Amino acid sequence: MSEWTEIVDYFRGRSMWMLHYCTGCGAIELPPTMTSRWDMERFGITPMATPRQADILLITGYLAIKTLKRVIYTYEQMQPPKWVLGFGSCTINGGIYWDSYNVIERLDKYIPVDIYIAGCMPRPEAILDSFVKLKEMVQNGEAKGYEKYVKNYEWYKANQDKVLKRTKPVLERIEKVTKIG
Amino acid sequence: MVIVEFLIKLSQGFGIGALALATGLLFGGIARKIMARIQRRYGPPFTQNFMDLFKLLSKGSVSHGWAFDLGLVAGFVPMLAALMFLPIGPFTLFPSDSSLIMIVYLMMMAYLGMAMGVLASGNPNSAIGMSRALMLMAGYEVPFAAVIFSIYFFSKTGYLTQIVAMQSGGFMNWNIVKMPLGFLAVEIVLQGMLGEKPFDQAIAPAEIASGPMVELGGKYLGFGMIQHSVALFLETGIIVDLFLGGAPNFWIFIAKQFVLYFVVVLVDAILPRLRVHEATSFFWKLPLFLGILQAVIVIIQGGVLNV
Amino acid sequence: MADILDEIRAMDLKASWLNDWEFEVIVPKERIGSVLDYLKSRTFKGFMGLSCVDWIDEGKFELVYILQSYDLSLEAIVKTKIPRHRPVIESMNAIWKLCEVYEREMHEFFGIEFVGNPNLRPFFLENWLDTPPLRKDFDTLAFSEELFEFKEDETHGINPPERIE
Amino acid sequence: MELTPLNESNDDYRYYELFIGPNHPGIEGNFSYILKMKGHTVAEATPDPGLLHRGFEKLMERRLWTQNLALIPRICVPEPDVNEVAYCMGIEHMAKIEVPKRAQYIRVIVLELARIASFLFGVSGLGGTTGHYTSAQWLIGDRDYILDLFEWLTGGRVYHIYQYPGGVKNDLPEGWLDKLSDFLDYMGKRLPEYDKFIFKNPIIQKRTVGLGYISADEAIENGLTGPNLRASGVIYDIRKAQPYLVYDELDFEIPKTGDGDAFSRILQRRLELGESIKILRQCIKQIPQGPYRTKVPNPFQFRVPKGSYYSKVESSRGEFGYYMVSDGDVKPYRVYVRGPSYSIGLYYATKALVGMRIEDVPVWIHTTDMCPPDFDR
Repeated sequence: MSEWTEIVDYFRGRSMWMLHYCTGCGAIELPPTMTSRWDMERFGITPMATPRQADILLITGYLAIKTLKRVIYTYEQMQPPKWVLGFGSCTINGGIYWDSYNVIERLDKYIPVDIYIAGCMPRPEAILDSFVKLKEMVQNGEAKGYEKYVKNYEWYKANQDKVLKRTKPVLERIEKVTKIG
Repeated sequence: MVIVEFLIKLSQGFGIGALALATGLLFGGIARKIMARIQRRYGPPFTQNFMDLFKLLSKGSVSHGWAFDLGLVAGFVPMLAALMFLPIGPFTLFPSDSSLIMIVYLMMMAYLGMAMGVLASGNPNSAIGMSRALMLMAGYEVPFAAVIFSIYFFSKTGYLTQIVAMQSGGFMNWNIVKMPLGFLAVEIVLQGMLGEKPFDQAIAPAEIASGPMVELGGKYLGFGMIQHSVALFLETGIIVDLFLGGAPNFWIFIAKQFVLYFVVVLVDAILPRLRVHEATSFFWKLPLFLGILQAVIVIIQGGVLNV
Repeated sequence: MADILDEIRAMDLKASWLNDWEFEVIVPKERIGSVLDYLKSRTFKGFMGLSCVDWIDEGKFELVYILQSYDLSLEAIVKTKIPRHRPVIESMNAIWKLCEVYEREMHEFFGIEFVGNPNLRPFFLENWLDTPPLRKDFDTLAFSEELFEFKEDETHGINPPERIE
Repeated sequence: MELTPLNESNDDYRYYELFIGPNHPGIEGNFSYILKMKGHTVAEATPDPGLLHRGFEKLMERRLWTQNLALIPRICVPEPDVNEVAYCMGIEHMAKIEVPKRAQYIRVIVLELARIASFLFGVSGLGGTTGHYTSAQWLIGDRDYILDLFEWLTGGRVYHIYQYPGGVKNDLPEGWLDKLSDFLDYMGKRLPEYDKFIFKNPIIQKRTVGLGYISADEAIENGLTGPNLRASGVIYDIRKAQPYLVYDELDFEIPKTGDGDAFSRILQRRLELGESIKILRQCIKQIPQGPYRTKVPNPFQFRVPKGSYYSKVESSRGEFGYYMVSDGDVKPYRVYVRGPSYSIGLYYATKALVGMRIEDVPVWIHTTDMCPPDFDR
C-alpha cells in the first residue's frame, strides 16, 4: 500500500495545476513566471481557470477582508489534495499594510498555508523555488495542509467568522478628538 | 467457442481503447512541446499528459447529481464504441458495412452526452460553454456532411475498410489527390472538431472560465481528458482512413494522424479566437462551399462523365 | 486665461492661481451647485475627482471638486466646507452623472450625506459597522490589532497554536 | 399546484446572474463585475470593487512624507513610477524644491520606459483574453528586458522606489544608457513583427473593430483620460498641454486614431509607444551632466509647508493625480489619489457593457487597459 501511495505522490508532484488568485500586487510577477523567460510549465505546473481543476492555490499578495471571503470560498471548492502557497510578505504578517483596517495580517489563521514565499515582491526565481520545494514536500508526503484544515476546522472557522461576520463595531465609537499617529 | 471469441474481442477492444488513449495523450504532450517552442519556451516533458491524467484520477472529486455522472459516461462510452468501427492500420474490430455513418453518429452522441452531463452541474458558465459547443457543432457538421456525401458518392459504399482498400496502390490513388477540396474542407472541420483556436469558443478560459469543464474536477476531469484524447485519435484516424489511404501498419497510421494534427497545432499557435457566431458562419461559408463544390465535382465526374 | 479668474471673482468668490494651469475657488456650501454649473458651461467639462479633507480641529469637512477644461488646458479646484457634525450636501449628479460614483465613495469613507444621490449603498467595504475609516478620529492601527489579533510571537511556525495533533 | 407563468412579465425567467471576476482569467486583477445576463447578452453590469482596498489614503496619513514613497508605487502595479513622480512633484511644488535638469531627464526616461512596459503588459493581456497566447508570451518576454534595466538602475524589478523629493535616489549607472539604447534598437526591430502578428491580424481586428464605440463628447462627459480619450478624437495630453519635467524640450507627436472603438484604443497605445521610443532616444542624446538631486533635510524633520496642491502625471492609462494637503507637519494631512481607471471602470463600464455579448466583455475591459488597484487603492 505504501508503495502505491509513493507512486501517487510522485505523479502528484510532477503534475500540479495552479489557480492563481490575483489578490494583490503579486499578480504582476506571475506572467513572467509563466512565460518564456522562466517557463514554469517545465515543472508540469499549468495555470487553470477554475478552482475545481486546481491543486495549488497561489495567493498573490495581501488580502482585503472582502477578498478573504472569496479566497475561502475558492479554497473550499478545490478538491483534495490541495495546497496553498502564500506569496509575498503581506500573507505572512501583513507586510507593508500591517496597520491597515482592511487587510488581514496572517493568512494561515484562516486557511492552512503549506509554503510562504517571503519578499515584496518575490522574484520569479523565488516562485519557481517554492514550486520545486512544494514538489519535494508532496513527493515526501509532507504537504498535508488540507488535512489540517479538516482536523482543525472549528479553529479556522472561528477565526474566519471573527473577521467576516461582524455584528457590532470593532472599536467603540470615540466622540472625543484623538491625536492620530 | 463463442465465449473464447467474445473474450478475444473484449481484450482486443480494451487494447484498442488503451492504444487510442495513449496515442491521444502523447499527441497532446507533443503539441504542448511544439507550442512552447513557438512561444520561445522550453515546455513540459512530452509525457506530461500521462502524469496529468494519472494525477486527476487519483484526486478527490465532487459530483453534481446523477445526471452529471450519467452524462459523463454517456459522453465517454460512445466515443469508445465508435473506435471499435475504425480501421486502425489493417485492423478493424467490428467490420460493418455502414461503419462511416456509425462513427459519425456515435461521435455526435458522445458530445450530446457530455452536454447533458455538464448542464446538470448548474453553473451558468458551463451552460454558455455547452450552448457554444453545440452551435459550433451545427457549424462544422454541415460541411462535414457534405464531404461525407462526396465520399459516399465516389466510393459507392460506407464500409470504411473498403474505402481504405480502394485507395491502395500508391499515393496517386489516395482520396486526397482525387478530392483535394474535400480534404481541405475536412482539415478545417478538424480544427473545429478538436476545439483548437480559432474555434475554441466552447472552452474559452478568459471568457467563460473554461466553459463546460468549469465544474469538472478530479476524476470527472480525468474522464473528460480521456474522452478528448480518444476523440483526437478517432477524428484524425477517420480522416486518415478517408483521405490518406489508411495505413499498412499501426506506426504509419499514427504518423499520418500526427501530420494532420501538427497542422492543426500550428494554426492554433498563431490565431486568436473568433466569436462563436462568426465561427459558425465561417463554417457555413468556406468549408461548406469547398465541400459542396467537391460534391458537385464528384457527381459530374461519376454520374455525368462516368470517369 | 486670466479673465476666467476675474469672472469668478466678480461672483463674490475667492479664487487664486496655484500654478500656471491650476486655480482654486473657495465657494460657500449653498452656492456649490451653481458654481459648478457655471464652470461646466465655461468649458470645464471634465470631472476629474471628488475628494474630502477632514479638518477635525475646525469641525469641518472640506469637499474638493477637481475639474478639467480641455479647451483652455486649465484645472479648477473648487472647495467648499460643510459642518462635521451634520455633513449634508446636495448631490452633483444632475451636472455630471459620473459624480454618483465619487459621492458614493465619499459617503462610505467619510459618512457624508449627498441629497439627491439615489445610490449610496456600500461600495468598497463589506459589512462595515465602525466609524467611516477615512475620518481622522478612526484609529486604523487599533482596529487592525483588535480585529486581526496579530501578535509578534505567533509568527513562528505555521501551525494553529493550539489543538495540533 | 400553481406554476409561475413563464412569460415576458416574469423577469426571473429571462435573466440570470453571471459573475465575471474576481477570480476569473478574463478580468484584470482582483475585481468583479456582476452581470445580469439575458442569453449571451449583458443586460446590466454592476461593478463590485473593494477587493483590493487597502486604505492607502489612511495609511499615508500615518507615515512620514518620505516613508510614503515606499507605499505609493503599490497603487498601480504595472506602472508604478508614475505615482512616485506625481507625489514627488507635488512635494517639490509645495516645499519649493528645485529639481536639477539631469534628475528631470532621468525621470522622463523612467516614466517612458514604464510606459513601454505597461503597454507590453496590457497588450499581452489582450492576447491572453482573445486566446492569442503566443503574442502574450512574446510580449511578456520582451517586457522583461525593461525590468532588467530597471533592476540595474534601481535594484527592484517591479517596485523601484527610486524617486525622491528633489531628484532621484542615485545617478544612472555607467553604461546604462548604452544598454537602454540597445534595448530601443531591439524594440525597433520587434515592433514591425508585433504589427504583423497582432495589429494586422485579421481575427484581432474582427474582434475589436467597432466594439465599444465611445464618442468624443461621451468620453469627456464620463471623465475618460489618456489614450482612451485620445482614441475618441480628443487630442489632449498633459505632456503637451501642461508640460511638466522636461517634456517641453522634447520633440514628439500625439498620434491620432480617433475612431473611438476598441481597436483604435489599442492602436493609439501602439502609436504612442513609437513616440515613447523617440522620446527616449532624444533623452539619451540630450541628458546633461550635473547633480542628480537637490539635498533635502533629514526625512524625520522634513516638513512640507502648509498648503494644498493637485499634481498630475500622464500615465499610460490616463491622468494620475495626487491631491495633497499639508498642515506643516512631518506627515501629510491628507492625500487623495485620482486613478485613471476610476471613471471608466466604475462608472462608464456600467453603461458600456450593456448590450454587449459575453465574449466581448473581457476584450472591452482589456482594450480600455483598466487597472483595478488604482481605483480600489
